[in-house]
Amino acid sequence: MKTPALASSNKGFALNLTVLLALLVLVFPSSMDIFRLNMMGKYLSYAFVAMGLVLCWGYGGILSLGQGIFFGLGGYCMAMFLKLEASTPEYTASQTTPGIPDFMDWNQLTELPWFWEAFKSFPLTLVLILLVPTVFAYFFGLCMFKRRVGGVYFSIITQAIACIMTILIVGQQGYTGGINGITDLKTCMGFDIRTNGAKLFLYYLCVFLLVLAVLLCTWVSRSKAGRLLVAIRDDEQRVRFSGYDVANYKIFVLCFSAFLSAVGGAMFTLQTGFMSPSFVGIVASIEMVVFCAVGGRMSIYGAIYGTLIVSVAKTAISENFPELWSLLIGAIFIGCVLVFPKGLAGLYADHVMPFLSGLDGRLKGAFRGAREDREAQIEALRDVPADKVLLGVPPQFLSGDGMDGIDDGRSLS
Amino acid sequence: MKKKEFALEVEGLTVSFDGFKAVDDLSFYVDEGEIRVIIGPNGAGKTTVLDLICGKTKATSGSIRFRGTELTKLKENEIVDAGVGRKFQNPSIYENLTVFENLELSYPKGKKVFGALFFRRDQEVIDKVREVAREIFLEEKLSMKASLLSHGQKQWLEIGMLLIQDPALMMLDEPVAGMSVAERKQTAELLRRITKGRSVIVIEHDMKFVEDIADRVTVMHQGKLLAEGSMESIKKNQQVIDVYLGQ
Amino acid sequence: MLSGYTASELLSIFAMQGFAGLSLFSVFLLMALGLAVIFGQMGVINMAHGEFMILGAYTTYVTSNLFQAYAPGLFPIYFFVAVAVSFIAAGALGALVEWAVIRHLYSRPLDTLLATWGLSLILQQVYRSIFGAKEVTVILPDWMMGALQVTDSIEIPINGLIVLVLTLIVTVFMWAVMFRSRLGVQLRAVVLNRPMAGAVGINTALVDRITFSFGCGIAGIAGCAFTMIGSTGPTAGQLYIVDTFLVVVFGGAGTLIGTICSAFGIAQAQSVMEFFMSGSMAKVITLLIVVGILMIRPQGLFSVKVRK
Amino acid sequence: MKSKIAAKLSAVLIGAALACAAGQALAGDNPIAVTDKAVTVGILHSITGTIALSEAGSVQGEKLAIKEINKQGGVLGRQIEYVQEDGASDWPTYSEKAQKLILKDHVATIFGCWTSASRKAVLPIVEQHDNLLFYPVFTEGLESSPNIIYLGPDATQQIIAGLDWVINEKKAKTFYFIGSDYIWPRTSFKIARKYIEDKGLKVVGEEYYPLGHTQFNSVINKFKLKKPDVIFSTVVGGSNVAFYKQMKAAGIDLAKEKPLLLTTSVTEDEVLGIGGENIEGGYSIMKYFQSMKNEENEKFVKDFKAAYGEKSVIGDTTESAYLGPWIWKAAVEKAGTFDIDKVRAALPGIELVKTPNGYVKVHENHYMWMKTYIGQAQKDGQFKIVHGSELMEPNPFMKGY
Repeated sequence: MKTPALASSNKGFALNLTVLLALLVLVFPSSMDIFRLNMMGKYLSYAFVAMGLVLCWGYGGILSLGQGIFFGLGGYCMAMFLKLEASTPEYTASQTTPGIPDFMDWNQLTELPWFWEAFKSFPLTLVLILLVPTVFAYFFGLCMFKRRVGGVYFSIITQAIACIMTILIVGQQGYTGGINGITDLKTCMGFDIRTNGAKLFLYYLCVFLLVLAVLLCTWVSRSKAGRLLVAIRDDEQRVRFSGYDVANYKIFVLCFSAFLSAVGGAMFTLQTGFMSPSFVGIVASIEMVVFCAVGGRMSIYGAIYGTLIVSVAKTAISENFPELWSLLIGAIFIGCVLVFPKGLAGLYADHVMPFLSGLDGRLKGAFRGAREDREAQIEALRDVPADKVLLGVPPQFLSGDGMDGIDDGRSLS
Repeated sequence: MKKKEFALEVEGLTVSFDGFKAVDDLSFYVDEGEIRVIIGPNGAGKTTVLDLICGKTKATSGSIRFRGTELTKLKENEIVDAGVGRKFQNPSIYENLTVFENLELSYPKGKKVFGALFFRRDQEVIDKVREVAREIFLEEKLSMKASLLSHGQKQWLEIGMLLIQDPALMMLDEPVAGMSVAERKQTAELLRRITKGRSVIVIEHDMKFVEDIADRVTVMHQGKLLAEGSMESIKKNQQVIDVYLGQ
Repeated sequence: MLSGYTASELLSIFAMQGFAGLSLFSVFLLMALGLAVIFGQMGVINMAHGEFMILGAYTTYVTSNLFQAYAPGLFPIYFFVAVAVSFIAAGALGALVEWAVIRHLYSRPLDTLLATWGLSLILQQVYRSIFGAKEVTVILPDWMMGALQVTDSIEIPINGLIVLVLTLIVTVFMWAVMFRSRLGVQLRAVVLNRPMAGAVGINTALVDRITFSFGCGIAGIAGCAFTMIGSTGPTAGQLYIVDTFLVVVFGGAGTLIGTICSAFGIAQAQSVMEFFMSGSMAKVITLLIVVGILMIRPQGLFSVKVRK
Repeated sequence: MKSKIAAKLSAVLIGAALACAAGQALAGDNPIAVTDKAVTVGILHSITGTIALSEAGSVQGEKLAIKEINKQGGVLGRQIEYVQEDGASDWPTYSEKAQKLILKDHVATIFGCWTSASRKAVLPIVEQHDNLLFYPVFTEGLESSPNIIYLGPDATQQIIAGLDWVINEKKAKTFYFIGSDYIWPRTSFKIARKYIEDKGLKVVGEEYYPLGHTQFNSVINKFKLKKPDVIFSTVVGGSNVAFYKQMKAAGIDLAKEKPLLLTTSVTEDEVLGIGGENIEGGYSIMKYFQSMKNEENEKFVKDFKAAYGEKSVIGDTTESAYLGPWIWKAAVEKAGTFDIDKVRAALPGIELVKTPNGYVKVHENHYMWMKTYIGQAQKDGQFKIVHGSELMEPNPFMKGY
């Protein structure tokens, strides 16, 4: 039997998804020209990373400052395929060795390196886009979490790895395109990705994949594994003594976030027509954490809105006050951490939701019981020390957030 | 002569922290079905012994065998799988989850990552959780957040989380500390019920409580074994009186 | 690559290379000392550490200009004044930042990372607005430039020596403050048990502020020293941040001796490898070794096994 | 039940989306913003981030030229208005901002970019939308886009002039290469090595350090070990400062020319950061130095200082950037229209007889015919010109290398 709580959580889920879809599918395309829409699509590809971070950091407590690595690997895999397609012997006829990407020719390579061969095939490329970052995350996670490297240490090591990757990509320019990245991508399977029609298609493809990712994240976050991640974040040792191999869960969530990031990276490459090592670096990786923090680190939808809002703000400010944007963005970060530690999702849950449910409650009395229950819990929480509330999962913050299962859901009546 | 089969064999166990030996060449044996109480003054190394058995701390030397399995080489969760469960001194529960979820997480099913992803809350799980909750007097509180429980209730919840794992060796670190008199009584009853059919190690300071439940008592002092035997014999042991009981 | 040289030539190269490693060591250590306090002791992930260093560098720049304009006679010794002024300037900014931002975040270490990242963006822009986007040159008195001729073929850079000596002084100073002063005892008490420290009458808020500002002040000194060997520009601080964190983490957060040893190890490894392979690869391999060792010893080189 | 509603809703949404899509796809055709009174151009450089310090001068040069052109009555009777965007030292941002300038501001041309990477990011954009980019920096070549004008010297123009001079005048026999690790230094050294080895001389070392690297003691020790006649540096950005300061500190006095330092990456702008006393005596190869003695340059320096302060300096790239608007103006006037296709067709062969660096002419391949000069760094941050080449043809694809 469905309990009122469960029904309302599903209702919240449907509402959230509908609002998101309406925004992405209706509002944006009808109010923007193709250039702005393409930019939105680009930002949405960052949202994949932010969503991965919600699970990895918000739920699992693992703050990776190297998500750009996975984004970049996914993007590079896509870019390698597109670059090979763009490097036809006819188009590269003026090179010493026609038929290989231009930057290889500049670096005196005379044949395609072996690891590029796989990217001649589109199906294989798709597999590699998903596989390479995930497998990398798996081995990295294996090394780190089995050895119980955690917390701040993990964050700093991920930075070092991002640093290593950047130096390698920049240094091995004959194989990777170096600091320029892989540029001048033209077609994908014969379709010109630079036309307006293609950009529109890619935007919708991105939205479609994003919705799939939302569903996947919601499923993971509502599963027992999602609850375990929160438990691991709060008290890792305790979970071990409940008989769980904590490292495996951490590896899983890192791989999962890497997987999502890779999809984002590939979509980025398709929509912008190039990939650059600057995404693998530390700055990009931290920016993605900021997206997630602004949106609310426990909220899947928050991550998407956070990404869009910060990116749009950054673009708008830099277009209008090019000399001031870093001041304002910096102030937004600090303000966000100090004043809205729960991000947009927290703001919504604290101020908008109570208002809405007040309205709702007056209209229909049916769910009143459940709501009072929840408010009682909120009241009770007020007595808990502030840091507990911040670190923990206050119930009001969870509602309508796709993770109700953790705390108010499924009571047994 | 055939060596007697013990449930738990601790032999030559030593751990040193930066030169300080918290547990020093300790050996003791626990029978199947026995309730063993460890007593001793503060800093005697009692909690450290439990830490060593359940894998929280790694031994410097010595061995811990449980039903023939060497525990010192295993990870915490493997020790749990081997049938050793532990309740900590300070209630250690998932504060952000409900009582139901606390028990559910401890239920030994869906422990692997993919098991947990596809874990379904079926009737069997619900029944088992309810059964345990009834046992630990928390049936009414199933949907309450664990952080809102009283201190004593948290202790019970943790015992429940242990119980639902159905361990063959149960280790309880001061299970009645911080409880009211009424709660102590309830807890003693609870322990008597649930310790049936398993080996139990309890750390406790409440001598009345110890006398109530102990089969045998081990006294530790400065990381070493001071005395071992029935409560009666321990009470008469002059050394024990000097360092601990006589205060 | 070493064939075709005489033994004495090789000897002097090794001597100079040894000194190169030593001077890299002092650079790393100087960078890391401030962070060892802020991150190692207080647990604040200060991503703006590099910007505090650059504040020290800009302070030195301003000081040198002032001396040139108003007291050219004292110019040869302005550097000592600059060290003190840098310490004070960075420390003052540190105190301000602690008051405005950090003190609200002690219970949320990972959030300090985000807030200080924002701070670093702001500081960079402020530097850019005040000093311009271009790098500035800090003019050094003549006696600080050039090399010391030890033998015919061995030359030791003077500024390297100065950085080394400065590092030693700062290290000893810090050791004294942390382990021999009342502030140090109070700080360690606050770190170990904040409520208890408060209960026994330690003004924890004040201790926090002084400590944070002390760490920032040391970063300022580092920045001052770096004007001798590196560039002074709005974004120069970012170059150092990963290295600095790695040194502190590698040594084991919270131990001074660990920080020293890790700075020494990383510097020597990098310096030796740079001699035998390309700079890029040397950097990659050094980082990989550090990550590898951290995997084996997650708590860093020098961490104490404690009874929890 | 709820999910059915959601499904229906999404079906409606998708339908509506497709309708919007159809409308979107038909949009196209991008006019340029020219009125009777004004024409809009774009300026696209980093004013924030790590490259901002290098690009600051280019922005100044471009703005000064635009101001002067406007004062003279503009182009085809229109005043030039500019929209400035920040590339933020991030290549993807350059790409985005270039699109914005073209599609939103409908600029008639873009002056901008600095690093090769930023140019590579913008190249597909200007090609796709058929706009123009005037690029003010010396370059590795290896590229010749119909939509980009390369205002700075290409690698051959810089290197061959420089090498000829050290080999002939200074009798250099051995060379040590040190550069930042990216395409321009590597390409430069590829050319240089071929040229040197063809003459039977020797390259004794070649090293690359990551961008932003600040520790050069090890490589300085290698200089001491190998004792090359010439150290050839293409170190860029902040690394430059560390490199020269540490050389000086290690007792290598560049003024003694033992070894002699040759560089293609240091202009007056860089010396500002390095400090004149640290690079005093080193030789830089450029098409322009602030100290050039000619009427045009004296006026240019005077105007520049009047606009940006007495202390400001002008490097090669700043001057290239200053040339950009002038060359564009000449091309527009030759074409008689702002129409980009026609301007582009008019560009090859455009010559400016009197510029601060003398005669320049746009080549068919969109690079510039120019003379290259060798200047010796002085303590005051200026260069003393010691040698000037003949007019050199640009050779971006390095035929023969």
